Amino acid sequence: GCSTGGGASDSGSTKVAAVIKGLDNPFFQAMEDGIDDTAKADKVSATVQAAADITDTTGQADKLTTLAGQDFGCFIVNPISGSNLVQGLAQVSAADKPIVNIDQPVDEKAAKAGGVKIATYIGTDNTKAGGKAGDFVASKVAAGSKIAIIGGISGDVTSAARVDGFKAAIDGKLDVVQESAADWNREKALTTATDILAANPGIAAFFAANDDMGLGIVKAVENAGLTGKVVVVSVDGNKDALQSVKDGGLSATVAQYPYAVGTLGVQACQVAIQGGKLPANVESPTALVTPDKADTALAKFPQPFESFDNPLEKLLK
Amino acid sequence: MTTADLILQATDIRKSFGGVHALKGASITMRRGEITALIGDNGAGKSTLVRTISGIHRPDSGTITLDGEVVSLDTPKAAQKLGIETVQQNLALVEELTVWQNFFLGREKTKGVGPLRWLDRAAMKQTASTMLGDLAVNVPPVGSRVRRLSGGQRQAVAIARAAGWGSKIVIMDEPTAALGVQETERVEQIVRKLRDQGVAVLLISHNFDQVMRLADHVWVMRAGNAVAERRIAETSGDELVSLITGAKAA
Amino acid sequence: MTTADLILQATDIRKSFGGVHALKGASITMRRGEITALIGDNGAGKSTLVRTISGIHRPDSGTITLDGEVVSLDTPKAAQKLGIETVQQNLALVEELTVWQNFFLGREKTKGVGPLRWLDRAAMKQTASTMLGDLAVNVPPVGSRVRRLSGGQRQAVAIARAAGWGSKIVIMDEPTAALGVQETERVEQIVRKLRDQGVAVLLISHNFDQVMRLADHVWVMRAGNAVAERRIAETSGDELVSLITGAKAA
Amino acid sequence: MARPSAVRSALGEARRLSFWAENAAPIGLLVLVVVFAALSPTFLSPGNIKAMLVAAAILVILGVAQSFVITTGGIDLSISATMTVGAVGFGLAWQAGAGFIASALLAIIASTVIGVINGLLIASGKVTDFIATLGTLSLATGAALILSAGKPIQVTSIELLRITTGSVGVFGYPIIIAAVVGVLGWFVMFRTRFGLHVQAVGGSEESAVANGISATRVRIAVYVISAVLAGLAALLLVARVGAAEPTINTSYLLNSIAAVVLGGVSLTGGRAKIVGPILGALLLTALANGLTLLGVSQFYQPVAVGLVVVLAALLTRFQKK
Amino acid sequence: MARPSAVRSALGEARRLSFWAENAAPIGLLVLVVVFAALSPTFLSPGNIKAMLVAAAILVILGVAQSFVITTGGIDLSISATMTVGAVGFGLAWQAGAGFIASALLAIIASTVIGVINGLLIASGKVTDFIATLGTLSLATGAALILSAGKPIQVTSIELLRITTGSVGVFGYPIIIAAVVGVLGWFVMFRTRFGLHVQAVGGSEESAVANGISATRVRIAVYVISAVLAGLAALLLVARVGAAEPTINTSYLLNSIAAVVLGGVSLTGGRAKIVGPILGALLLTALANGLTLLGVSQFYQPVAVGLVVVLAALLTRFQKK
Ligand SMILES: Nc1ncnc2c1ncn2[C@@H]1O[C@H](COP(=O)(O)OP(=O)(O)OP(=O)(O)O)[C@@H](O)[C@H]1O
Ligand SMILES: Nc1ncnc2c1ncn2[C@@H]1O[C@H](COP(=O)(O)OP(=O)(O)OP(=O)(O)O)[C@@H](O)[C@H]1O
Ligand SMILES: [Mg+2]
Ligand SMILES: [Mg+2]
Repeated sequence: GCSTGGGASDSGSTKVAAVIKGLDNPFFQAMEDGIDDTAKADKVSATVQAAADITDTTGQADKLTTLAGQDFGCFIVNPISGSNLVQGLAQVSAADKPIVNIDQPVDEKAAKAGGVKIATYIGTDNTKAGGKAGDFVASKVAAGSKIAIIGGISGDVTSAARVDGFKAAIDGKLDVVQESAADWNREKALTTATDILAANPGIAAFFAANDDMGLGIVKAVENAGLTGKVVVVSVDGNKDALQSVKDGGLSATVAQYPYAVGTLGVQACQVAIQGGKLPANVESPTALVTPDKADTALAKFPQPFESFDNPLEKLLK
Repeated sequence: MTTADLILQATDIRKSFGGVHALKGASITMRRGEITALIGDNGAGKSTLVRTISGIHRPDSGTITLDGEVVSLDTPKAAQKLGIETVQQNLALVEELTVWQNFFLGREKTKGVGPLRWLDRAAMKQTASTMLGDLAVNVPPVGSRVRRLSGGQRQAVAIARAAGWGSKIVIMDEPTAALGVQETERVEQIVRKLRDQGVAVLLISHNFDQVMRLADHVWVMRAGNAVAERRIAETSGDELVSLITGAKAA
Repeated sequence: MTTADLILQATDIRKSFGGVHALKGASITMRRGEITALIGDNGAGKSTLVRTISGIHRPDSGTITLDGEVVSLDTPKAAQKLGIETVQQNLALVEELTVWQNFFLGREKTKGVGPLRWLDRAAMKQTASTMLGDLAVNVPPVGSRVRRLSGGQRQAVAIARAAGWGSKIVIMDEPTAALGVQETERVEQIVRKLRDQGVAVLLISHNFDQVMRLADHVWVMRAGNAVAERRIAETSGDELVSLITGAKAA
Repeated sequence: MARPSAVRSALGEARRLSFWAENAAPIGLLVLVVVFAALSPTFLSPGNIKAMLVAAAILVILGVAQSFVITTGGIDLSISATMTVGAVGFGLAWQAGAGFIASALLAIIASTVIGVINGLLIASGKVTDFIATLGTLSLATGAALILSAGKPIQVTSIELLRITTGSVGVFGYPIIIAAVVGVLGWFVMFRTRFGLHVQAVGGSEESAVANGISATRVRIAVYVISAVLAGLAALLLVARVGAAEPTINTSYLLNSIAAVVLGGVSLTGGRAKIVGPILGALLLTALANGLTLLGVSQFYQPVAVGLVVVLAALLTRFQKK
Repeated sequence: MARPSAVRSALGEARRLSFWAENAAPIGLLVLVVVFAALSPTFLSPGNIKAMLVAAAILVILGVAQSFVITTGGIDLSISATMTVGAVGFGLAWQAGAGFIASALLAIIASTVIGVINGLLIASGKVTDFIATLGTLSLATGAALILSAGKPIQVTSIELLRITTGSVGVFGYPIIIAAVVGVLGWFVMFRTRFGLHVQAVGGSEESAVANGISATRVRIAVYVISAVLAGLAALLLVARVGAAEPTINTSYLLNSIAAVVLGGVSLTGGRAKIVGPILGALLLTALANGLTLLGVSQFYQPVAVGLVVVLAALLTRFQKK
């Protein structure tokens, strides 16, 4: 559906463009759903484009520059890295269109250098999310226990932030015996976790940088007959992960509500288009989903299961 | 002579490769139990003509008649089934395979029941070894890879293969070009033996002595056409040369 | 005859490929302004010997003396620099390149200044066209790709290339094996012309008539050794055959 | 007198080098096992051996598949995407309520479709193997995403669970399945007409055709074989992770090629090996396992894999021709 | 009388088919442009053209690099990993306070090291191109991670900013740099001895060597050229993303090969093209751009790329030999 109804002039367009990370991951699909559903509900036209995969920095930049030349009233961006979209965003800012930055923050220095003005940043701090997972693990296992960490693709920013947050939270309390990378992939995480379990029989907990890898680890733990004896925590809050928490597989997942992030992004764009003033930061909810909360979380999925304070609703006319 | 004597008639064969007209309506005949030679300058179209008869090239137009019936030689397999065996100018050996594997390539012996069949390796090695022993001077072991054979040894393998299948027609494209004296002598013996067994042999050769020595009949090609035919008994090397060059009209 | 007459002496050359002893201490000599023939059965080691002289194979042991000086022929380039040109049995043409590009391969003419040099295409096409015209019957256009040439045309290109560089020694490995009458005649003319210009020619051939017709001197190889040499004037085809087969001792 | 002995020792050296080259995969595997066993006590524990073998199963099957293709001088770059399509096919059928057998059949059919496309493009369309499978790699990637709407499909089948958990001694069912594939692959390659024709087409297509072999059929067949085996591997993959995921695991592609190369097969085609690639797959798995056991930083793991591949390739050079 | 005209028309057809095949890249590009221009008014706007050209610059440079390698019958699978090493080299030098020129030099030197390794492995070590560069792909991946400790290095250099933003008309500086690379590449390939030797080695190494060409040197040289150009592309990459990132952007590898193939170059080597691969790179970029403009779902984009590659390859079949 390509309605050109309202957009006669640049400034008058109410269409929203969104450029997010790879759609081959349920996390970003939920984000897209959030954008699409909210746009539909609020009768805003929204175009979503995604990078080919999590390493496609320039492809994502190309997609943004392609959209930047078009008749959109507001841009929602979830950059793969801190600066890969700056060039396209500079173009957007030059045309004086609002930019809503979600999930992954645009690097401040780079933004300044490129003359990029970010209207608002909506997202969960990945470091904090990792921290929540860390606190949970620390509360679950005896101090000084041996634990392992499985990250995403080596060198990935989001993975690094989550892992760093996790490590900071358990620093001095637990002993990280191994840190590996499993490329965000369930099967690789399964293989790696199997190996780690073999090498360190006494391991008490695993932290995975996303749910998919977390589910792989759960399977490895299960294969080793250690279900219930090894704590497995991951980040994202995908549906499969919530189910696994409920079924006693994953011990917990830190839900980041990508759907809510998408919703907030569209709402922020609406506010901006209407000329409203946006707060510099909107903290989207995150929540630790433990087995006792899993049912509620599943029932409400993809919406947040705990109510949170949405500053944007008040601003929407 | 009647047409009943003719085992093979290729009529008005045309074949182009992109813009190159390799055959411009060439017609030749071969007779039962005779050695027919095909001579002509480089690029005259000899190999191309022979390749249409052995099923490798499909002619653009023209017909091929075998034993009086028009046949369709679309694939090498079809030609083999009709009893036409060829020693290609490039020998058509697979270097990475062993001698016996090359020998039986495309018509392997198998054993087993129903659809579950496997190679009868022992039998094939045995047969290949025997058939090769009849021909070559330094017989390579049948288990060695063709890659390791000398040019002459390869030629021997290719000829022994073509001669070994009890066929009606054996085509040889310059079979002795790379051979030494002794090997050449053996090949000529085989060619004669094939004729004596009633096989029609088509021999491409640049060696006039050989043609005069072996052939019964000769066709001369020039620039994509078969321009003349002669009984060997009624011609001379000099005449053939002038036919090839066009100094003498057909 | 003194050793001063000898332009090339290859002494006690050995060369093995894995377990195959292709040369077992072969020695040959070539004289200034003569055509030296090298004959022998398939696999006797002729091509291998020639390839050590043209710098393609490095011998395992043995020395090569050129004009009385021991030389090291490690690369084809080195051999060319010393004035040794070769027509390989496989012709050494690059099919995807044009005739003129093949002609000048490895010694292209360039123009330009200092390190900024580019190909002098016009000059090379011109030269190649002229040199080829001297030799071939159906001269292919120098701009056409070698892929499109017939076997004979390719041979003509390769021979014209080797003959064209004013060298001391030209080696030809079965240069007329794939050629027609007219082309063979032309090649033999060229070989004679080269000799008359004082070039020493080394000719490998399985064709005794050709050897008797062209050569001044002949070396016979058998199983990796040079077993005999003869002045052509003092031998006969029959003697050569018996030397090759080993029926007659050297 | 000095000569012959020098010559003989030089020959011995050559013989020894070519010996190493011919056996790069088993020797490499042995060296790895000895080194890792010395460094980590767990490496040779039955539990770890079992885990390694199970982890190797998919790669073994893909290695055999790739070996058939590479023997014809081709390459199947779409192999891991084909596996993904198979997995998604299984997941969709399972989700739609089909039973295990029906879903498994659908998985293999879905993969086979890609194989047939490859085969037709390469054999009938005369497209280079590399390009055709590069194209189908893209196509299959898109197809898997579209079919699954980009979402993993959770699969909890008792049959798959049995495959994952069952074992005979240290040999889990997956590696037993892979072993059966290996034995069958060896038999087909070296003891049947078809296998000989695969080698002939790889060695010289022109000569094979001149001898009445249909190179077209042989080529189509190897890509179909590759795809069917990828479909079988997809079942093991779904069983292993308990879900059908639409993402492409590129490392399976690269590792399947690396396994074949470690196994001493030349990419130019014509010379077949089956045992070599299987050992190559085991070697790669053991390498990853050992490095993880030793806690080597993730950053160094690609370096180790790269070194092993390069060293093996350098050794292959000394193989007898 | 009917014959000749039928023959003539058949010939005309063939001539036409081979015409399409020879010009697959320009024709494909034209078709894409017409289709997208019809469907989206923005497609041919100066802004979008400029954006497309800038986006194409890196791929054009990598396409030229890959074309040199493929002409020798090789392939450089490490090309995007080499680019990443270059980027990391730049980032580290910049971080350490080196100026732009020094950092740029270091980037190119870092890339060149990978190229030299490739060249030595392939030319001196006689390792197959595919395997050697598969190995260095792993090695370079690891090296980039180790050097950068796995973290992206933010780079805000005025020079790089100028490269990103500067333009002459619709031609941004990156595409101008790429065009210069293209012209130089064409000249070197078709007007110098070296270029002729590259084609000769690709056509027949044995014949080239017999004519005194050092195939070893030529092979080393093309891999070094490929790596140097990858280093140059790394500068554009760092300029574009504003950071030196240690992750490998695999799509550049596949797209650089696809561009060369779309450009009508055969992977068997021996026949060189430079303009074709450049047009191929533009085509791939225009395709991604157009699909984005039309709002086609991400899932369908690999399918579109796959189809284009396969169609182009099918057409190439009708090229004149
Ligand atoms: N596959 C092909 N593609 C293009 N042209 C070809 C092909 N095969 C043969 N030709 C051309 O057809 C013509 C006839 O070639 P052919 O090989 O039949 O000659 P020939 O008589 O066998 O010559 P020779 O004695 O040199 O072997 C030549 O001009 C050759 O270049
Ligand atoms: N590159 C090689 N690798 C292995 N063996 C080789 C190689 N080149 C030659 N040989 C072997 O060396 C021996 C001599 O071969 P060579 O080609 O020199 O013989 P020739 O006298 O030229 O024979 P022909 O008359 O058939 O051309 C043969 O047994 C051959 O198989
Ligand atoms: Mg011929
Ligand atoms: Mg020879």
